[in-house]
This record gives sequence, C-alpha cells and structure tokens, in this order.
Amino acid sequence: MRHVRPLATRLFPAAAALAAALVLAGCAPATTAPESGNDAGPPVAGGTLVYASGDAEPSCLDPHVGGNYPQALVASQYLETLYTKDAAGTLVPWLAEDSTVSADGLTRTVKIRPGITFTDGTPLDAEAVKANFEHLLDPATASSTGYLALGKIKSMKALDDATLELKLKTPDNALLESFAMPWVAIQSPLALKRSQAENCAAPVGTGPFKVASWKKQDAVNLVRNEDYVQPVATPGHEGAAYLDGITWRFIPEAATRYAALQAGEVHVIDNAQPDTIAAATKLQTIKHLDAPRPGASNRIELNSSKAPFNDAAVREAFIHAVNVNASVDSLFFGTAPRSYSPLSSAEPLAYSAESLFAYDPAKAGELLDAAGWSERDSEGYRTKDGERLSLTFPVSTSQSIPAEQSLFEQMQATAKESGFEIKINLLDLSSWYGELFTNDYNLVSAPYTKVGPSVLAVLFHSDSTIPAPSGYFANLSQVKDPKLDELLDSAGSTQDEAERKELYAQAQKLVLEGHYLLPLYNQQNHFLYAGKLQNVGATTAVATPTFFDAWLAK
Amino acid sequence: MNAPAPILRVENLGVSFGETPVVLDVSLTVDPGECLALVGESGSGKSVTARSLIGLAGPGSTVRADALEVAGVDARGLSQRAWRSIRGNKVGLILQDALTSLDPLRRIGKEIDDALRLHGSGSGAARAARVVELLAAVGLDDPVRRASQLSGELSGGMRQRALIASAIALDPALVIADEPTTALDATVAAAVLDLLAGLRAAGSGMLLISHDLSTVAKVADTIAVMQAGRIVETGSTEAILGDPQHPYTKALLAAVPAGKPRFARLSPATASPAAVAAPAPEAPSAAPGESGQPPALSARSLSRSFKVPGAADFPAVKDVGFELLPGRTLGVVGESGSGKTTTARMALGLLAPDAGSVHLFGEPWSAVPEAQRRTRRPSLGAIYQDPLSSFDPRHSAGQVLADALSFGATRNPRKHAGRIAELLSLVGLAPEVAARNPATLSGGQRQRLAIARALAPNPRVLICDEPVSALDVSIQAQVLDLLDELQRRLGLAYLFISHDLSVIRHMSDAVLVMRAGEVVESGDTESVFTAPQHPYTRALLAASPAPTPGR
Amino acid sequence: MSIDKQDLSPGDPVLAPHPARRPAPGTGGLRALAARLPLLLASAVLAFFVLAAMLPGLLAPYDPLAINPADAFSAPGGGHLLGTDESGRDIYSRIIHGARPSLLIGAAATAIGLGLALVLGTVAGFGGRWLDFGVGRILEVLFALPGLLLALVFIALAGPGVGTTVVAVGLTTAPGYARMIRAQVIALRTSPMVEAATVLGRSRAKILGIHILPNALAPIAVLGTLGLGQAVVWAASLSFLGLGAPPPAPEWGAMLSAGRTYLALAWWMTFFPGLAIVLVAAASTVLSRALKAAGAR
Amino acid sequence: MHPRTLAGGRSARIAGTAARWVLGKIGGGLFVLWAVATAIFFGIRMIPGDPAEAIMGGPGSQASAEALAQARADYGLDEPLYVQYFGQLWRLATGDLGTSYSLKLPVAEVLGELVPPTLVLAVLALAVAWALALVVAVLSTRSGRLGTALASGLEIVSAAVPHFWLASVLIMLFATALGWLPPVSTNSPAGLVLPVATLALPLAGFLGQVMRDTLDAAHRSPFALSARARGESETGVLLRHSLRHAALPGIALSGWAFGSLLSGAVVVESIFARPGLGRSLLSAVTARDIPMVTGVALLSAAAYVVIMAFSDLAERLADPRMGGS
Repeated sequence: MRHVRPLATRLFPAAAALAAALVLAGCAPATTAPESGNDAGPPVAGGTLVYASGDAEPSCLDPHVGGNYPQALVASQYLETLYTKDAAGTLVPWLAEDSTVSADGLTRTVKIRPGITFTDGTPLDAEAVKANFEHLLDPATASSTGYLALGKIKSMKALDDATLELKLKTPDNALLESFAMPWVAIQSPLALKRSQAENCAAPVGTGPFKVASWKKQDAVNLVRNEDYVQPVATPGHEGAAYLDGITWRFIPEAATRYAALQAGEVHVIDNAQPDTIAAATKLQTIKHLDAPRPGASNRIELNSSKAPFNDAAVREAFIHAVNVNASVDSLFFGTAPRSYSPLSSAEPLAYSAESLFAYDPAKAGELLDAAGWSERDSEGYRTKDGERLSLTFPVSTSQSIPAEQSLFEQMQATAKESGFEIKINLLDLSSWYGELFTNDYNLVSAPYTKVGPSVLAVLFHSDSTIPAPSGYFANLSQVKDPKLDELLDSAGSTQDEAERKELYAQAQKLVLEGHYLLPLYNQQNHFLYAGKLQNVGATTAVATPTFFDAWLAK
Repeated sequence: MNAPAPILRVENLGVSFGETPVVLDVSLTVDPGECLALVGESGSGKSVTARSLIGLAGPGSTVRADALEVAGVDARGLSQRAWRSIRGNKVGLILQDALTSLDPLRRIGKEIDDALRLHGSGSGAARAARVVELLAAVGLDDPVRRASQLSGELSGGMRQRALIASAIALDPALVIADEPTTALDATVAAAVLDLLAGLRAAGSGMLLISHDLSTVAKVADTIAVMQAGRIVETGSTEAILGDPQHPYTKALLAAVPAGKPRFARLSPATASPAAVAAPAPEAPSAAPGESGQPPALSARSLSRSFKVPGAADFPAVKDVGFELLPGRTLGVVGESGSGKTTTARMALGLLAPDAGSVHLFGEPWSAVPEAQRRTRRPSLGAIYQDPLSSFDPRHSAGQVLADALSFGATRNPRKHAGRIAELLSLVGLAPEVAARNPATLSGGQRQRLAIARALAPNPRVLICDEPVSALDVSIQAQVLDLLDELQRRLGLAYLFISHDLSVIRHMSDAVLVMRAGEVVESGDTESVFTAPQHPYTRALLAASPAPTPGR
Repeated sequence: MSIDKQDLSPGDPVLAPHPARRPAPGTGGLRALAARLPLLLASAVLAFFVLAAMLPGLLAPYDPLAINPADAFSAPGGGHLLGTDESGRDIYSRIIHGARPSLLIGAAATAIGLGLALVLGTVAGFGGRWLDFGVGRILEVLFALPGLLLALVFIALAGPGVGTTVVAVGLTTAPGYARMIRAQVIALRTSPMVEAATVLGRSRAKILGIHILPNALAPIAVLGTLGLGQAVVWAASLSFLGLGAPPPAPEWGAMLSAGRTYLALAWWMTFFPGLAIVLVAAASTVLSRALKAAGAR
Repeated sequence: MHPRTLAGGRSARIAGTAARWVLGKIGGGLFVLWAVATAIFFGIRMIPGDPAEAIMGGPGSQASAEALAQARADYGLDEPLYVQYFGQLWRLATGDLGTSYSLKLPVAEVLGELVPPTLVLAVLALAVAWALALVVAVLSTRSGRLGTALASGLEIVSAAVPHFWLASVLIMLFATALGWLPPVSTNSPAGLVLPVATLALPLAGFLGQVMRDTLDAAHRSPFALSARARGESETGVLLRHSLRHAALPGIALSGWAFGSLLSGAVVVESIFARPGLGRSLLSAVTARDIPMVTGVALLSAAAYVVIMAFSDLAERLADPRMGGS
C-alpha cells in the first residue's frame, strides 16, 4: 500500500504504522484513525451525519471572506481546492491538473482539470479560477487569510479554458501550498457574482456535498451532491458520497458537546477536550481522530520588543523556569505530544531542538542573577532596581482551550518559584487583540494555520511587525533580525527543494536559539465520533476531515 | 331551663394555645329565641370561646369541655366533616369588620351563595333568588346590584348586613355574633343591632359577643361577663346592669362615660398619680365671653376638598367655623366621613384649607408658611387614635420624650432625665417606662406616653383626634380622667374629636356636630344634648346607647 | 380619612393577620428549636464562610495555589476532602480561600447597589413629584434592560476584572432595591410618625434625618443580606461567562467555569464550588427573612 | 383601603381610568424604548474597538485600509456622531433595525428567527415555575409545620441556585449518567425538558416563597374564618379564597420574572446549544455587533414593557379592587 493516494487518506491498521513511520520522517499528518469497520460489513448509502462543532458559528460560509478554521472545517465539505496533500504529506494537484513556473520564478502557469462542473452547472475553467482569485484580492471581499496567501500575485490571465497564467511580484515557492488551503478554494464564478450576503449564505463549489440551508445559531444543512465526480480517482469509492447529507451544528459547551455524542444526538464532535478524549478512548462506542493542523505549532511568543524580554538572557531564563512537560502530561492525558519546533509536526520541514527547552530552575536562577534580577521582594518575586520581574500574559478564551489555560496557570505557578510573576488576563477576542495592538504584553499564545513552512516568514519576518490597518501583526515575538529576514526571503523564493529545506531549518534554529518562543505542542485538532460512523479519517491539507467516503452503519 | 332543649349547652369549656390557657371552665346555655351576651375586654378570651363553639378555635389550640352540645348535637370529638355540616347550617357566625370578614376579591352574592351551595340547598337559579331575598331581608337597597358588588364597594354598615345575610342564609338555630357593630358608626350600629334583635325574635338563639356593656344592653336577655378567660358573673341584663355583684363588672359599668357629668371620675381614684400630684386645680380660665382675650384656636368658614381619580373633587369639609376658648374643651362629634379629622388636620396646620382660615391665639395660623408656624408650634399639641404609629419605632419612650423636650435637638434621655420623669409621672406612667419601646407598652400606656409627648413643649391647646376610640372601656375611662385632670391643672384647651356621643358629652364644654363635612349643629354641650335642634343630632342621640341604669 | 377601628383584640391568635407570628421564644422547647433550626443552620453556614474569608489559613489544609500535576483530578475523599482540580489543587482549600474574593465581590456589589438605590430611592420618595417622576423613569429603563446585557456592556466598556464585576453587579441590582426603598420612604413620609414630628415643629430636613432615613435604612439590612447571596450568584454567572476574577484567584465562579469543562471527568470540580454559592445564597435568604420577621413586630 | 364611594358614574370613571391607563402605558413604553436606544447607542460606542473592524470580521482580520474605509462608508460610520444618532433614531422609528455587522443580515430578520425559540423557552419556564410554586405552596399549607419548613427550605435553596450550575448538574445527571434526556436542546419535547427545568426551578423558588406567604396570610384571615364558619372545607377555602390572593403577588412578580428569564436564557441557551436571543446577545456583545446589541436590547425592553402592561392588567383582572377590566 505504498502507492500514493490523492486527497487525504483513510488509514488502515498497516497504514497507521506507516503513518507513525512517516511522523518520525516528519512528513505526514499524524492521523491515527482507528480500524474502520471490517466488522461493519460493506458500505451502505444513506443517513444524515450530525456534526457538532465547538467553534463559534461562522458569520459567512464562504472561506474567502475573512478566512478562519471553522469556515475551513465546514467548507471542506462543499468546496475543493486546486491542490491538496496526500497521506505522505506530499502536495498533489486536485482541481488543477498540473502547474509550472518560469526560471525566474515570476510566472506561474496553472493547468485546470477539464470536465468538472460546479453544483450550479457552471463549468470549471481558467476564467472561473481567475474570478476566484480576483474575488479574494478584492478589498470588498474582506478576505484576510486567502488575501495574504495570494499576496504575491501581480496580475493574472486566462490563456485558454484550461490555462491560467499568474505574474508574481516576487518568486513564491509557497504558492501551490497556498492553493491547497480551503481559504483559497474554488467557487462557481456565477455564484460569486451574487451579493456577499447571498454567497455567504450558500457558496457554490464542486465538493461532494452542497449547502442546502443555513439556520443561524442552529445548523448548516448540507445535502449530497448527486453529480459529484472526484477529480482524481481514489481507492475509496466512485460517484456520489454515501451520506444523504450532513447537519452541521454548533455546540459551544465542551461538556454538552461530548454528552451529545455519548447520547447519540450527534455523530462527530470537534474540539474534543483532552479529558473527554481520554475517557472516550476507553469506550468501544466512541472513536478518536487526531489530525494536527499544519503550519505553526502552538507556542508561547516572548515579546522581545520590551523589557524584560528585550534581554535574551531573561527569555532563556523564563524558558528554563517553566515546567511545561509535567503539566502537558497531566492536562492533556497524552493526547498532545510535546513540540520543540516552531512548526507543526504535520510540516515536513519542521526542525526540533528539544535540548533547548529543559526545565532547569537552577539555570534560570543563574541567568537571572547574572542579568541583574537578583533581589527578591516580599512576595518572592525577583526585582531589579525596585522593578518587579513581572510578565503580562493576555489569553484569549476563544483561542486557548481550558486545558491550555490551566497549563498557563501551572506555568504561572512554576515560574513563581524562579521569581517570575505572570499576570494572566483572560479576555474575549476583541479585547485580546486590543492588548496585542497596544504592545501591552510580554507573553502571548496565538495559533497560526497555513500549509507549508512559509508560515515562518509570516510569524518571524520583520515585515510582519508592521501592523495592518486594523492593527494586526503576525510577528508577535517581534523578532527584527536582518539575518533571519534574509534567510526567510531566500527560503521563500528558491527553486531548489533541498536548499529550501536547509534555509528554513536554519531560520527555525535561529528563532529557537534566540529564545523568541516556547513551543508547546501541535495545534490540537481532535475529533471524536460515534462507532457506527465508518471510514472517517480523510482530511484536507489543513487537516479538516472530509466525509466523502464516510457512511453510517445501521 | 327544661321546656325547650337549649340550642347551645357548654360546660367547663377550656381552651389553651400550646401551654398557655386562654379560656377556663366556661359554662353557657342558650335557649331558642334567647340572646346571651358575652362581655369582656381585649384578651378576655371571648372570641376564642365563640370560635371553639363551632370547632374553629384556631391552629395550635386544644379544646376540652365536659359538655358541648350545639343544636342538639354532642359536638365533642366531631369529625371535620360533621362539623362542616353544622357550621353555616345550624350555626351562623358573624365577625366584626366585614371588610376583612368577606373575601375582598369575591362578589357579595358569591359569598352568600357559598353558604347555600355548601349545604346543597337548591339549584343555582333558586340560590341566586334566595341570595337577593336575603340581601333584601337584611335591609340592603337594590339587592340585585349589591349581590354583584365587592365588599370593598360597600359602606361599613352595608358590608356588615351582607355578612349577616351570609351567616343567616340557612336561618341557623344559633347565631354567634362577634363584635358585630364595633366597627360601625352609632346610627348604623343601632340599625344592625335592631336587625339582630329581629333574628332573635324570629326564634333563633343568639350568642352576642361585645366589649361594650351599653351596646348589648338593648338586645341581650342574659349577660355573661368574662375576664381573663373566666366568666366572673352571669345574670339577666337588668340584674347585671342594675345590680352588679362582681367588682370587675362594677368597674366596667363605672367606666362607661354615658350619662356621667363633666369632670366626674370614670376610673377608680387611685389610677392616676397626676391627681395626687396636682396642686389645687386653678379654675378653668375665664368663662366664654367674659374676657376680651382671644380664643385659643379659631376657625372661620374652613373648606377643603380632595381629588378623586376620574371623578369630581370630594368636598371633605364645607364652611366650618368654630372658636375654642382657653382652658375649655370643644367637642367635635360626627360619624366616619363627616370631616372631623380633616378639620383637625387643618387646625394643626398640616393641611392647607381651600378657603377660610385658622387663627391661633388671634394670630394667623393656616395662612402663614410652615416656617413661621414652626416657632409657634410648641403652643399646639396633638394626640391621635393610634399613638404607636405616631412614635418612631426605633425610639424608646425616653428618647421620644427627650426629642420632644429638646425640640428635636437630642434624643438622649439622660440629657432631660428630670423632666422626662416628671412628664411620665404626670401622665401616670412609672419612670421605668422611659427605657421601654412604645411597642411593648399596653394601649393605655401608649396613649399616656403620647399625651406626655404632646405636653412636653408646654402647649396651651391640645387637639385630640379619637384619642380613646381604640381602647377598652376601663382604659378609656382612665385616659379620659387623665385628660380631665391635666386640663384643670394646666389650663389646657382641648379640641376633642370623637364619634362617641357619650364620650363627647362627658368631656366637652361646647360641641360641634358634623355631618358630611358640614356643621349641622353647635353650641353649649348640655343644651345640644338635651334639646337637639337638628334632626341628625336627634338621630345620633337616639342611636347612641342609653345611659346604663343604676348608678 | 375615616376612622376605622381594627380588631379590638390584637392578641387573639385566631385573628392574627400575619403568619409572621412565631411561637414566643422559649415556649415548647423542642418545637421552638425546630422553628429556629433553619435560622441556626443559616447563621452557622454564613459564620463558617465569613470565618473562612477572614482566616482561610485556619480552615484550609492546603495552599490553594500550590499546583501538583501528579495529583490532578483526584476524587473526593482520601487526601482531599472535596477532591482536586486539573492542577492538583485541593478544591476544599480553594473554596475556603475563595470565600474572601467571592464574599467581598458580593458585599461590595451589594453595597454599591444599595448605595445607589438609597440615593435614588430617597430622592424619589422625598424629593417631590418631578424628581420622583424622573427617577421612576430611570428605574423603568434600568428594569427594561436585561440585567446581564447591562453587565455585559459595562464589562465590555471597562474591561473584565473584579472591580468591573463588582460595579456591574451593583448596577444590575440597584433598580430593584431603589424601588423598594422608594416605596419605604414614601410610606414613611406620609406616616403618622412624620405628622406627629411636624406637629412638634420639626423641619423637613430634621424629619428626613431623624425619622425617615434611619427607618428606611432598617429594611436595607434585610435587603442587604438577601442581596449578598444574589450578588454572589450574579458575580459567579459573570465569571462563568469568562468575565470574572483573573486566575489563579480561587473565586467560586471562576472555579465553576473552569470545572465545567471537566464535568465528564471530575464532577466535583463543578459541584462543590456551586454548592458553596448555593449555601451562601440560601443562608442569606433565610437570615434576611428572619430579620424581616423580627423587623415587622 | 377604605370603602370606595358607592357606584354612580363608576363605570364612566373606569372608562376614564382605563383610557388614561392605556395612554400611560404607551407613553411610558415609548420613552423606555427611546432611552434604551440612546443608552445603547452611546454606551456601545464607548467600548474600545473600531466598529469597522467588527464589520470586517473582528480585529483579527487583516482588512486593508480601503476595505475599512469602505465599511465605514457603507454603515455610515464616517458621519458625525449626532448625525448617526438621529439617523439611528429615525431608522428605529421607521422600524428599521439596521444590518448586523457579523451576520451581514437585517437585524429584524435575524431576531425574527431567534425570538420564537427563546419565547418558547421563557413561556414554558414561566408556566412550569408557576405550577411548581403553586403545588408546593398548596401542599405545604396542607402538611404540618414539618412540611412547611421543608417546602420553604426547598424554595429558598432552589431560588439560590445559579442557572449555569443547575444546567451542568442536570446534564451530568439526566443526560450523561442516566441518559434519559438529550443534553442538546432541540424543539422536540424531550430536548426542552432540561433547559426549561433549568430556568424554571430557581424561578419557582422565588414565586413559591411569595405565594406561600400570602397563601398562609389568606388562610388565617378573617374572611377564611367566616368561610369556614359557613361550612367551607379547607379545600374550599383554598380554591375559592386563598389561591386567588396568593396569585396576586405571583402575577405581579411574573413581569419581573420574564425579564430575569431573558438573562437566564443567555446562559441556558449557550449551555444547551439552543438558538435564541440570549445566546445571540452574548455573541453580539463580544463581537461588538452594535446593530445586533441594539436590536436585542430594544426587543427585550419592548417585551418587558408589554409584559409589564399585561401583568398589570392580569393583576387588575384578578383583583377587582383595582377596578380593572
């Protein structure tokens, strides 16, 4: 079973082992889907899957608009992308047939796969793709993720029905990876012509399902796309999906969500909490899908732009002062392997440096004494010229799961022993961004999902310290290192895969050794689902599950 | 009493709540067509007795009796069901103050109908007819409309009649009437008593419960006097009123002001130390007209009306005038709604007259702003029907007096200990009272304290608004005596307001008879009472209980 | 305006107009005790938590902040009376230490609410028709807005935190109190007591100061005790919505909201802090009812 | 409470008062709505965070400068405040609640979808609370001192229970442990049980306390005594007299209760994943979705006004003394 399977994969036991191997090789989403229904007999069509999402209900079902993970999750069911990733994590064409780039890297030609039509009957062609890219780049669309992904495109031209030519401002070897993201998924140009409100309510794509209706705060109802044709044949099955449809509900309360799964009210839940996963794995009736997101790992950024973290020694001391592993073990029940890399383990080019992150209060102490933080005040915190060694840590309640918040609390406790004071502020998203924009933080943890190592440029290039008009900036550790910038620039433009890998490795080494961040674990992306639901495990390039092959056993 | 079997026979009835006995060894008999009056003061246990007779002594009570026969049934250990078949059917109960004794949320007709329905007499239509019949029988005009009205919409008298109607709906053999006229004006009360008398004449036995001997005198054949849960004396009405044996009965009779001349003591002489403390009473200052000095308080053609939502203004007082001379008492008598209190409040400068004026010692009083009145207020005091509500619940008697003495400067009794002691003894209260909260005092003591407070600023005029209406006869007597003595001793002028003619007659030098906001008759007390000019005055006099025989 | 003579027999148990009439202390030993049992229990509960608030160290066996990942999620009993939370912190100790912040929040919020209410209520009750009208309208509006909306907007305005919670809860509870106090003041203003004072020549100011305010304040003791409990619940609700005290402060509401995600795994993390809140709220209700009964002689 | 002057033009007076009553209610209601609108308008604008960002999907968005400018123009946020304010008032007056920032839909439309589920919840909760309160009150008056103590204890405790805690406990018990009821609320009867119970129990506690007090009072009142003296059974006294008196304060409270139910809905709806006003209110405030917040606020204010009017009316009907009809 070593042959490549386009679109993501259902992993059979053997494949699970393979997947493990691949993880070590650092080149595949570590999807540990359980054995799927040998006992359940042959697949049967029919039935409606009920999916319970813990994310906030998207305000728009078109992932072009804004562009966040909840949108990607649902959109993956009815939209498809030009490229995608296979089980081995290799980038493979999907709606696109093939793509070439000019020697100077400034011209990218994309061949569009023929014979595919959108669910509204519009044929997929170069013009259609062009219309999508224009839609993404149009300010009125208010796309953020997709907009950035295509940021380097200068102009585009449909040479013929099947050929789209893109002129780039600068070479971008991440472009195909960008094409694999649902936020750049391809929709019917006809549908895009509608008002944004209309298109948000029911985007039209080429996927195995289509949006039937959306009852706000209740559910998005998807129905099977009867005429679905897989762009690339897979060993799964041909034709339309097994399921009649999917009811996409939103259940914010983790406990309620899990209770609903147990009660058989729903078949799949996302954002499964570590403790429930631990509990569920003991049950026969519930199964677990772990699909870590690509892009950056979950990490704590140390704001190097202001005291005390403008002193590298203090940053290092902090990293040694906190006992992450003990906490992760107890809080995540082994569902979240510790990460020592800026990149997700789903990224083939991830570079790890475990040695840098040992819990070593003694060393932290020495470093701090050396850095002049030698006094202690009445509460046992270190001080320097009367200044307390205090760190503010704004935490977004919507971006950090409870277990993570507890983790931060435990770090707070361990850091105290070394004399660090951590002030945790739990904030709603808007207020949280507010603190970041006013540079009112020393520590912060912000997820970032993107396909490919180019996320490093987003997170650590000095350009990313320049705020967008909304005030947003991605380089939260505020690294401003010409050497790093240079590495990232050339890594992003080189045509040589090996060189690219090497350059990104150096870049990661540099930020890690600069103690700009404290990696925690992969971006957690756990799904629990009912045992009767078969053939779960296929995921897109951003690790969102797809249910084309899934079926409900009677 | 053998011929007709008694309707009610009780022997050695005892009722106690928890550990505390309220009724002891009470024995009663009521024959058909007989009216037995049970007379006693508050807490004498008369109401409880009445209720025990129909098995409603109340929660937490234990009732025992050697014999308890109601309408021929041995009621001892009756089941609730059995009791219910007796109540309303064989025995009717009439409570005081029908405003609370009839469900304020239900139509009169329904309330009466209940009695009929419960004892399953007749169809709905038949009952409806009977209800109207009953209402007519108890002398209500337009009975059909009355039946559809709420008790709140009826006057006190009408309400009481309606209540009676509901009690006699199945013309029970025994009617128990508990203070049936107490809340009513004299004329109305008289009419209601006549109604009850009529019932009795119709042959049903009656147990009449009252605190007032003179009220029952008219109706009762036999009187049983109750004190502290025991019956101290029983006998024919004539015997009890004419030749009381038990000292308590004597005291009660003595206390009735009716027919007692001005300044005659009503209570045993020992009651008030003020009398002892009093120096030779300076003769009441000059008789009316004799001197040129201005009247203490005078009103000229006072008028005042009140807004009624969604209706024409209601004129409470129309063109009332009077002169109160120093050291004298001007009685104001009238029934509820006659405008007595409104007049009083205008005299007190609490209410601005729409027209007319009040003068205090010849100076304009109602016309000047409160700020100017304030300095002169010490010369004018007041006492009310319900003294307790006029005290600050947070203040002890001492504090109340300290406040009054210091003109509001302090509430610290120690600052005025001397005067407080004086005042207390003056009104016949023990010095220890100073430390107590008025709420813990008895009704009489509260009124004495109120008087003490009123006297604190050395007023020369005192306005007394129904000062004794809420008190038992004996207590009333003491308070009236006290007021008398204080007047003689301090030369106070009283504007004395009451609905009770006998009290007014006993207390006043001159009277003002008011009705519906107008003065119908005024003049020197004796002449008004002996030769009433106005028909309304005559009606009042006729209605008021006759002077009890035998003094 | 008419004289009406209410029952001439105030002592008569059957005619007793109010159920508030309890058996006099000391009568029938056991029954009296039974009647007072709720009050005793309530006082005990409150006393316990107040003590906890003042001297937590005295009652708490563990440091409420000391984490011990190895010991996380251990069930009640054994080493930990009420179990431990996700960081292995002793729940009982955290509840004990949580008493201070929680009660303080409740008390402060109630104080603010009552203070506001006292001003509004007095102004409305004593300030004459127009002021009364104005205040009345303001109260209407405050009532018309769902309390939580008021709190949410205010917190969004001032940013989350203990201080904000306190004010927010104070704001949301004020109108209710204000309405009661107003009624109280008006009742007093037209009471014979005030009339008597006027007759004795007291100025409006003196009357307000000596008679009306102090008497209007008496029921505030009742409202206050009642309010304390409700305020604690309110504050907890806000913490539950993630708008309360910052970690690791062992505030009950915060504990609850932290615990509820582990409902399936460690019910005790949710149950016991909630129980503490319920106990305090219930106890304060009982106490306030008792105070009220005592007040209404 | 002293005797009303006897009839005679009484009906006319009632007509007059009735008219005045209605006018008063309407006037007061309008004022409240205006005040709420104004308060929210300025209150929300003081909240940090650029509305335009909210429109562009929160501060996280990397919306370009022109996009933001575009949004400001679209929603008239570039005009001076007073223009916005009066424009806002005018639109509200003409029944236009504006367009939600986050949902990009007409607020009226969104509310239209959200009101029914919340209404169902609130009404059921109110009904259940009433039923519970009455039953307990009645039972306790029948049983002795112990029963009463038990009842009052029950009421006090349930009145003290925070919604969110109760919800969690109920789910823990009936959904997870026993598996009798679904933890997620659909409009199916079974799905409604837990949310309704969560809202109803504390409310029942409050109502119960008040009702039982009045019930007792009525039971001991003279009119109850004379009813008994008429041969009325305890049940009769209860049904024909006491209950009606007990209902009065209950009705008076119901207006207030409805308001508190809305606050409760915020918690309950998010825990039981139920679509409704409460949940949208929470998300709207956090998303700085000014039109939504205003809409919800106005709606609930209007609801409050109407409910109050109704409970006042109900009171007048139940209590003829208030000369209603």
